[in-house]
Amino acid sequence: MTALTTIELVGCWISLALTICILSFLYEDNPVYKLAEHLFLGVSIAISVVEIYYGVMKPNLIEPLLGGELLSLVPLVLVVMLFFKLHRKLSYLARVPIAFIVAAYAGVKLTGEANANLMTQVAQSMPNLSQLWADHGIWDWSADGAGVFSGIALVLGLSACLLHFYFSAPHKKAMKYVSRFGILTLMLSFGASFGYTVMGRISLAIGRAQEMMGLDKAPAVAEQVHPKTATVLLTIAVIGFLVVWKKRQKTA
Amino acid sequence: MILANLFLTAALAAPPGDFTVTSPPHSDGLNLQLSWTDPGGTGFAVLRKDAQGTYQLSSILPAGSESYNDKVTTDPRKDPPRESYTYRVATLDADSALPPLADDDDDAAAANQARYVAELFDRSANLSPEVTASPVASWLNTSPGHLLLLLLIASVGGLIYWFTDQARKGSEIFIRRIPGIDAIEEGIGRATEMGKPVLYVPGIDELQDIQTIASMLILGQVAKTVAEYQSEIIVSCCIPIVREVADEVVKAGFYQAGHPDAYHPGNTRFISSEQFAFCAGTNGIMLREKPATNIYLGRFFAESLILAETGYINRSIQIAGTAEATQLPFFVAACDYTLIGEELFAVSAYLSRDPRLVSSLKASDYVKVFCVACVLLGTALASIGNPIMIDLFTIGE
Amino acid sequence: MLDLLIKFQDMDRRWVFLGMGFAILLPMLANITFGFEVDERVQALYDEVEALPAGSTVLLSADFDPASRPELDPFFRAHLHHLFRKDVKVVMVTLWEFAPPLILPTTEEIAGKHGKEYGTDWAFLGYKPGKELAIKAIGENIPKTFPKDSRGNVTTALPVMQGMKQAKDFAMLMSVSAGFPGTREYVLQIQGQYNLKMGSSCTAVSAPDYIPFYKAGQLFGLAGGMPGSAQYEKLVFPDGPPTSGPAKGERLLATQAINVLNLGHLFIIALIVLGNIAFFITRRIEDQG
Amino acid sequence: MKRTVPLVVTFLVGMFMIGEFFIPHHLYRVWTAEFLVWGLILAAAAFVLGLINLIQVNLPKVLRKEPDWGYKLIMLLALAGTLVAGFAGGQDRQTPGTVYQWIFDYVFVPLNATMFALLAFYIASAAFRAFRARNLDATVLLAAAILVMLARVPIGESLPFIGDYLPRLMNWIMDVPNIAARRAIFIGAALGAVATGLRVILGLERSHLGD
Repeated sequence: MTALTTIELVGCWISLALTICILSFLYEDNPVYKLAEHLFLGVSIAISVVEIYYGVMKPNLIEPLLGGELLSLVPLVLVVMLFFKLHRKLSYLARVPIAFIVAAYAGVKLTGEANANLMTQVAQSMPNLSQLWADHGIWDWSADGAGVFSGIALVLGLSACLLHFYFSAPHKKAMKYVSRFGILTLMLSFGASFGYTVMGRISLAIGRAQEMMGLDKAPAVAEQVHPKTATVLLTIAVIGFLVVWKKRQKTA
Repeated sequence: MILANLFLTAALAAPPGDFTVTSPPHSDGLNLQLSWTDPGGTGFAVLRKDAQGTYQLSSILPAGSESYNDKVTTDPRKDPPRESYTYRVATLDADSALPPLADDDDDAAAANQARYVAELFDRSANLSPEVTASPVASWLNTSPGHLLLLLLIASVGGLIYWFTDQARKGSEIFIRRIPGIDAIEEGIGRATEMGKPVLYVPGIDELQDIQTIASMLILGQVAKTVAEYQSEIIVSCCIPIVREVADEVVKAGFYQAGHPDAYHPGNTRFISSEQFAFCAGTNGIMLREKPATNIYLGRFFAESLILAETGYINRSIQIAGTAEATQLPFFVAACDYTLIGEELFAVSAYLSRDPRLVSSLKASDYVKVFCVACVLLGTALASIGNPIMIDLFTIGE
Repeated sequence: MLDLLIKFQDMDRRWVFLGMGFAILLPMLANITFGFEVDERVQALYDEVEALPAGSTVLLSADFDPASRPELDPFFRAHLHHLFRKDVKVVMVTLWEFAPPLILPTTEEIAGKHGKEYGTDWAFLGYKPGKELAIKAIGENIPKTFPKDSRGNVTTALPVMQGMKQAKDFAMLMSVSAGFPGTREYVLQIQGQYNLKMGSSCTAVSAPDYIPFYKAGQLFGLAGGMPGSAQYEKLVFPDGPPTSGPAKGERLLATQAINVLNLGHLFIIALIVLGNIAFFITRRIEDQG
Repeated sequence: MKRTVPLVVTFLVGMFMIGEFFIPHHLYRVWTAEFLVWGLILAAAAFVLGLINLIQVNLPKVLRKEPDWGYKLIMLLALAGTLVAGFAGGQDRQTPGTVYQWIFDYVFVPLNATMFALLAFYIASAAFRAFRARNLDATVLLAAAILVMLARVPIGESLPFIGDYLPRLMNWIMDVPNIAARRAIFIGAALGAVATGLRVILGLERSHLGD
């Protein structure tokens, strides 16, 4: 097993310290959290700028321009116009690139959304009930409740939810009941997805806890880092700091 | 020599049968459709050449394949499609050469490929005959699904004009109350009374997303109202281009309300384009500048709950709206009002009360009823074994 | 009483956080265990490995990265213990670029504990780019695909590779898979073609996609996500964390994580239920008063 | 001019992009693809404006030593330092051992992961507060949540009588009512997207054009 360099060792400890700083936010907003937050902001912005430069600007604008591709002058002009936003008098020039980008995406997404989320979803929502009857009957426990009942429930639930979004009529009479049924279907769905997500969220915390205890590293590496000691010491340091800070706040 | 003998004894060479190449319907002119019958190989290698060139490996397919859609060029601007292409398909079996592995070095990869093609030609008994075909490009996709979608979009557009015209002639368009949207104005009023700012978060997605565009349009109305109340608005943006658009929108809102001087560009902020860094920074705004009302409209992901829970500690009024189904449960649980899916897209029209915009709500209502009718009819037809409606709504490539 | 109930309903959320923190930490620090049952798919997987005769050789494709490590590493460890305990030889490959630094130290450690020699009892042939093409090549000719192993030895010269030319020469193929390329590609590219005996451990996200392969008999067993790994740990170490023998010190992280998940879920459910009881009682008292 | 040009650009570009879906010809799609790349370039160039905005907001606070100025300074220093490390590293910035990669591994990754992990705590507090059976809607919401939570963990399956049925019931809820609601949200949102897109392209909505 190769030994860790000092830099890597320091990195492991810093990483633990930052983890604890962020967790201290659960208590309340405090100086150590603020420190971690601002560090996070600075680093993350810089990383996106660097990656955007190498991922988009360089291959799509700078290299074609240097390669003498004349077509790339058009986006260059658009970019320059956008930068006129900073000019007090000529800032209206920036409206052209903004109009361009909004219209381009609105146009392409209009058909994209209509295809993926309207046509496809409608096409998938027409179950063959006689087939369901032949395969599963009314309700089949062994196939998670598949059957005619579920087929009808899907179609009616979908229709009711959709009609709940009907804006240009008051929800009265029959509409009232349809809309109620739609809302209940929505609530059932929201409750279920909430419950379904809990496991994933707790797993995230397990991952952090494992790092703090060094369980994520090979034992040979963990021995060099002493993660448990580090975690305990750093936690004590943060809590100690918070106590002092609270006291000072009270006296101030 | 021994190897060659092995080949002769073990290989049961059989070329793919009935090999055809055609230009697919509604094509962009860059694809050709290959089909053949499987003689029982362990896989297939597709070889292509143009009129001048030599055979190149196009793809290796798993056992059982009987068709393949071949893209003849990936960059039609620099490498335009040729008039015609010639294909052969080789049946692979236990004795075929190993597929060429990728290599970081382009020349080495090309050499690997060339060697592989040569090895395939060494065993010509496995090769299909040559077939030549020309890709044909189409100027309009006339498949039923595409035409239906075109019709739907055109009818939304047409209905908008029709209802607008009706409204001009004096017939009023009824729109039911949407409490979540009414709450936006109340929230702004509350912020004004308390002398605290309104926080507006337009989601974390790029401007590419139509929810972000919708959010920008709503921001225009919200900024105008804020300016009329002579209150303050902070916009917290995750994407720089969204900030630039938001800046333009808020400025216009203040201008329209007659208070252009009250606009502070420093209040429309770029926080960070990294999801959770943005979330940390926006939390910071909530805790330190204490907005009285938080409005989250746009596309949100996992940060939705962190934002909404932080806003809750602050006792801010929180109004959220998104069409991102996975995040709606968290907004419903943690916010005072939640706009679900389509309601998000209705906000700007609802707030503006401009008949031209409001008529678009009525137009999409009509299409909605049409969709429900199609689902019900389609289910009935599918149940008696007629999938015509399913086919109509299925859009192939 | 009423005051207390109202206070409970509006309690500072930091108490909730503290409770959640305990629910996460407690099973990791103390020995809190909930029983859980073993799924038929994991049992089948275990039985098949258990039935391997000593001296046979398996091909293990470990295709995961740091992000999927919490879910799959516990299975990987338990599986290695299981194989080495039965004196089965292991030939390991990976199709994931970032896998070698995760899997190699683990395998060296566990093989060392069982006194297994590199080259005769196990070998790691390394990372191969090429995705499906690499899988196809593994199916056809392994020495040609991996001319040298990860230590630079000629593959055909390794004792463990004697008689092992193609994937079908191995007693079984185990795919520890976090996504693409992984179990699905192995099944589609070479499992059917050579009728390989193949098992899989996968993430919770991809488990529903692979269950049809199990039902169709293409996979003899499947361990999905954290629960799958925990169940396999339970089968390999039925008495809990081993305190003696070569596996001494094994922490059974998936079992631990399952306890965290159980306790975390129970904690949230208990909060909701208690909150509602308090809510109903206060409402009734208020209605009466 | 100031008003008309952006409106004309909007209409022409928008209509052209709608055509992308219906006109498969590669001579047409070459241009729609090109337009989208220009959009990407614009979005990328806006990062420069974003940086300027960031400095405009924060630098004066540091110079005037307003509250929290120290943190803002740390942010600006972290920003500058990482930028230098990234651009100095160039194309090889992501190889192990570089400063940029060190910052990524030991600063960015733990901060990001921990911020994400806060959700484990927030999901508990949100559930506790929001899931009260105040009315029928809220009761359905909380019943579905509890049922699915129980069914997701092994302990639910080992419950007497209902244990066998819990996972199946969960799958049914996820596959039937959940899918019905989601599809309705998708379809409704798609309709909203069509209406919104048309309003923008037809120039009915123009608040983003400073109008």
